[in-house]
Amino acid sequence: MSALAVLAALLAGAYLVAVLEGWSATGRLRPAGPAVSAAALLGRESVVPRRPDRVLFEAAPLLLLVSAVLAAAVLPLSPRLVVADLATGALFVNAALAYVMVALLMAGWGPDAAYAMVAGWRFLGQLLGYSMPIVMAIAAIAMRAESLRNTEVVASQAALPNALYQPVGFAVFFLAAMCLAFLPPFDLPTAPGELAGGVEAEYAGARLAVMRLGRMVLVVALSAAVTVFYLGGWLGPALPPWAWSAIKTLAVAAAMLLAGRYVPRLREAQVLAWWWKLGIPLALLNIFWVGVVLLVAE
Amino acid sequence: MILAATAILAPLAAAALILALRRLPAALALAGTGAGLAASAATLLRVAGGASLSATLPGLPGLPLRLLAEPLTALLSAVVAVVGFFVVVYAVGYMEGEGGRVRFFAGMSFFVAAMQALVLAGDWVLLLAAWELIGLSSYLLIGHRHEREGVPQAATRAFLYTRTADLGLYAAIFVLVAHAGTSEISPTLQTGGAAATAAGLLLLVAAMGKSAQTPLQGWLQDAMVGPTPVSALLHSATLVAAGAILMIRTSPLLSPAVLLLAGLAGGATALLAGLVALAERDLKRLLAASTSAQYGLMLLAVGAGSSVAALVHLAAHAAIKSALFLGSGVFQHARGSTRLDRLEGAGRARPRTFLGFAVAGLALAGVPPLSGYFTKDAILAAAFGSPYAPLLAPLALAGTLLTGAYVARALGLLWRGAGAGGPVKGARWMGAGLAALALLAAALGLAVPPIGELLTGQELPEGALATVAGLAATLGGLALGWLVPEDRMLGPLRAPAERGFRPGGGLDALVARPALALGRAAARFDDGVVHAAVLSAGRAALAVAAASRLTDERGIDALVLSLARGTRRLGGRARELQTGLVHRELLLAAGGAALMLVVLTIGAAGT
Amino acid sequence: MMALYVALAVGAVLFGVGLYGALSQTNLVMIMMGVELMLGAAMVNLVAFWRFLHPETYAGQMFVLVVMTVMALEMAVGFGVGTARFRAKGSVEMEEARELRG
Amino acid sequence: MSAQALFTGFFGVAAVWFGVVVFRTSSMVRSALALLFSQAAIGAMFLAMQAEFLGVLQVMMMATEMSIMAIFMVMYMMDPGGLGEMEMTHQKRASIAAGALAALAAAGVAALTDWGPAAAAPPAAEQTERLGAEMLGRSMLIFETAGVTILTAMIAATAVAIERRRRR
Repeated sequence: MSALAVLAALLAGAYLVAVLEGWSATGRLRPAGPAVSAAALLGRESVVPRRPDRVLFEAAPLLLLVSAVLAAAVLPLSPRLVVADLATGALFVNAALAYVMVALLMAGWGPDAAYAMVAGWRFLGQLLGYSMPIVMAIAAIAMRAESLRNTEVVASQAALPNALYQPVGFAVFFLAAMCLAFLPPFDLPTAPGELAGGVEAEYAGARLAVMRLGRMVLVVALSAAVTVFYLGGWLGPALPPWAWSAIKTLAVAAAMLLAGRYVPRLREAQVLAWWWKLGIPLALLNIFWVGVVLLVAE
Repeated sequence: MILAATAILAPLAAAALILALRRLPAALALAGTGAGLAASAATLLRVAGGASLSATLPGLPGLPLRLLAEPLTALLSAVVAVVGFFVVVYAVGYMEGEGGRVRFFAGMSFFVAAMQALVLAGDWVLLLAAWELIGLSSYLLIGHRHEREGVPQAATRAFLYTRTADLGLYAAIFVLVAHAGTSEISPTLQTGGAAATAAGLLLLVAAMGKSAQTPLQGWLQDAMVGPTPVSALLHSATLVAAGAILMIRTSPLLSPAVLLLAGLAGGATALLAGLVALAERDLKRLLAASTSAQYGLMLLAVGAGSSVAALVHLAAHAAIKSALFLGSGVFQHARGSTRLDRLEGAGRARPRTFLGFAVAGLALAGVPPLSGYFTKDAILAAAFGSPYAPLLAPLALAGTLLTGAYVARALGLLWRGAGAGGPVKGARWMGAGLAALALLAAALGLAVPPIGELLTGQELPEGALATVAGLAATLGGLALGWLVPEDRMLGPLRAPAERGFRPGGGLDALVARPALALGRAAARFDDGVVHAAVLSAGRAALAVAAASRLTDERGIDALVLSLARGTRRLGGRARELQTGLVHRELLLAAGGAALMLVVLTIGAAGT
Repeated sequence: MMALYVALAVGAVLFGVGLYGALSQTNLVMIMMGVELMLGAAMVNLVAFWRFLHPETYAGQMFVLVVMTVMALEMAVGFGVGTARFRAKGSVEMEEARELRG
Repeated sequence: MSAQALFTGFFGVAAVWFGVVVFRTSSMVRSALALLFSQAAIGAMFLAMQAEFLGVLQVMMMATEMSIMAIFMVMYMMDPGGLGEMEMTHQKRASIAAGALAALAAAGVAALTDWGPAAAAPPAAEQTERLGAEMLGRSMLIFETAGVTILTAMIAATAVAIERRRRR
């Protein structure tokens, strides 16, 4: 039952995020926009490029969607509205999202096309930057909650949300999440205007629709992760728990989409340099900070 | 106990801050070492009555780290702190306008912190850690001007020498901890019997490496390529002193045989290094050789059974030698070199610096009433009073004589000759450091003997014969050095002394050459014996066959020939195994592993 | 108990496949893949033994972590050597690497 | 046959199948990705065997590790796409024999030994906690050693791989 409810919430969230993305790009709020685009995509022929690596080509959009859904499955919307409340949930989110990179790699290699391949390898490079800080940020979260279980992570923030408790970790995780969802300014794998859509370039029709859906679900899942890890999840006065989760998740998604619009796209080398020279030290500092606060508070 | 810990932590914090801020390195280093000085002085006052403070910090499971401030360690800590502080004061001037100041001052502070940790360590684990950190920081500081030619080699050489000898310390600690069941230092010193002898010998090796005793003395002179403040610190109170400190602290452990060995090694060093100092053509290298010699005298005192004499000499020598190095640094800045021929007359041009240098030098030689007189007197008396006096006393006297001679030679070279020299940058800071330490070198003599007695509860050895003989040797040496022209002083010994008696020992013979020889032997074994064995087996068989043909043309002929052919083919096969093809060798490795597994299983089943 | 036998059988077969790969491939990176498979088989066995025989001793899990570390090490060093080799010779084919010939 | 054995077996078969694919395909990227999925299936086996933390960790680490392997394959191979159907193997017979022998021996030992009764698994959260206690307690030295070793390997690998600068 709760699985169906979460799935419905996920789809609704993905739709709303698609609306938000359109708004952040064009400045116009068109509630029907995503539906129209989806219908158009599904109506079109799904062209297959010449000499693709068929297995990888077909599997990539599905893997992207599945990994995003799996990540969302362990994130609680309310104390009981969670598909699987794993004892290692916080780590599982990251494990599932690691396969986003694999999916993009497959989408890059599969069609046997230059732009797509460049974009796929680019994302691997981007991963080398963000993957370490994101795990370190999660480690600091788990330190405070004394558990990797996501419901306990939320419960640990009853007094003070983690965004205020460990602001450095919040910033690191937020930016890493943007990298992971390849949102601008970290949108190297799609790079509109430079690589003609990158990993998406060779996809069309229904396959492209699945890929777009996967990306939207990915953004929702990451926003939900930020909400659960740093903004106290369902906690909040007056409104029912699921409503707080929804509001916070959408707000995070809007913030992520908007933030990128005002920054030019970063080059690969810049992304790596920033993450390694600044991101990792900051993430370590955050762990240290949380450890000190925990020891002092005891 | 927090006070004693501050003595370590303050310089350490300074080093960390310097590296983090990368600004104001000199001020931070001054503040750190100054705070350390205050802390260790306070500690010394606190424990002066014979009290002892200790703290246990969490360390490895079952092996906590302990700090121990008792009179002995507190005194050593004070020596380190005083010298460290004034050397840093001096270095502020010395490093003015030079590059790499951040690295330099961070290294100096770290060095002082590591040395404080060493002297205040109450257990072997912490001592070992500090010992290694000293090695590391001295490597970094000696190699400070790593862009110059020969500097990296010298730093590596110093590191390797001391590291090699450090193996002795490791082994000794294993022996002691295994025997006593605790890592705390004081209980392990009660160890007796064969374990004590073994541990004592190993400790002696470690101390000889760090204190640059014959035959491991070569690295110290090469280490002179580091900046002069580094040399001053290295020689007076830190790296080199660590060896002597180790011997002084563990002297209750040492058995008579080890003591005799220590005394002989020290005496030999005092003699040989003194000769080297007499022959040196570079002021800093002369001082380095003299350091070896003075630590030789301390080891001799330990060997003679009077570690308190060694201790007071260590303290006095710390002040003296740092003052000498600081003076030589001023001359170096004035003339742009430390070669003695270029320094001629440098003293006359800078009389105040020369005064400080001369006071320290005369103190080193043992002229009353300067500090060196008292401490050297104590060492001589110890040597005369020891059961091995016939062996040790002449060595000690010779060392004293040579000390006087090379001090006089250095002073003479600096004073005679044309005086000139430009202004020196940062002279004020350098002068302050030099003045303070020279003052200490002069005055410490009045304070040291009573302090030594008070702190350790032992009597300083005394003896009229020793005093008279020592004074005679000192004055004779001074006269010799001042009056006898340089090139006639050493006679036939001059050439080997100039080479630093290197062929007699050193890293190259002890470490590098055996390793290289081993490698060569292995190579020879591989392409000589293995191949040759395979081939010569075939060849031998052929020879046998040929011989047998002579005796029996037909019958056995074919048999022998086929045997020879078979042997040769077998040899060829054996060679083919080494194809250099990774997959073949992997297959062999897998087969070997399988075979090993079978053998082990059978072995396990059999038991 | 059945599950233990299943896991051990899987471990055995995986090890065999990995050994075959390490021995039969001509390319350095492919050889590394075979080694990784063998290490994976070792991990399967370790987890199975921990789970079904000694779940109270966490040294078993600890050992799995160490094996994961070893895998990462193997990758790092292997690729380091591979890169150096590629720079020098333009290929990582192991049949061309005969410098160790006796 | 219990559900646990069934799941373990299912993921085990998947791991073996992907493991075989690694050496059957001539496309290097496919081969790296097959290894990835083989290792991920091993992680799923851990999950089936109730070692949750290790399973998740395995699944997470292998994704990155094997993707990096893929890019190195593409960098160093003449024909990463496997379009030329190049022969990439040697000493096939010996390898098959060695692999089969090893597998048979290991499986034989496993089948012939009496392992005794199976124990019950502790809950997942407790496992993570106890593993952490083990890591920071009894096995700390081992773990620290592993950490230092990996750092050394990183530096060494970089040093080996970095391009030699010409001396001035």
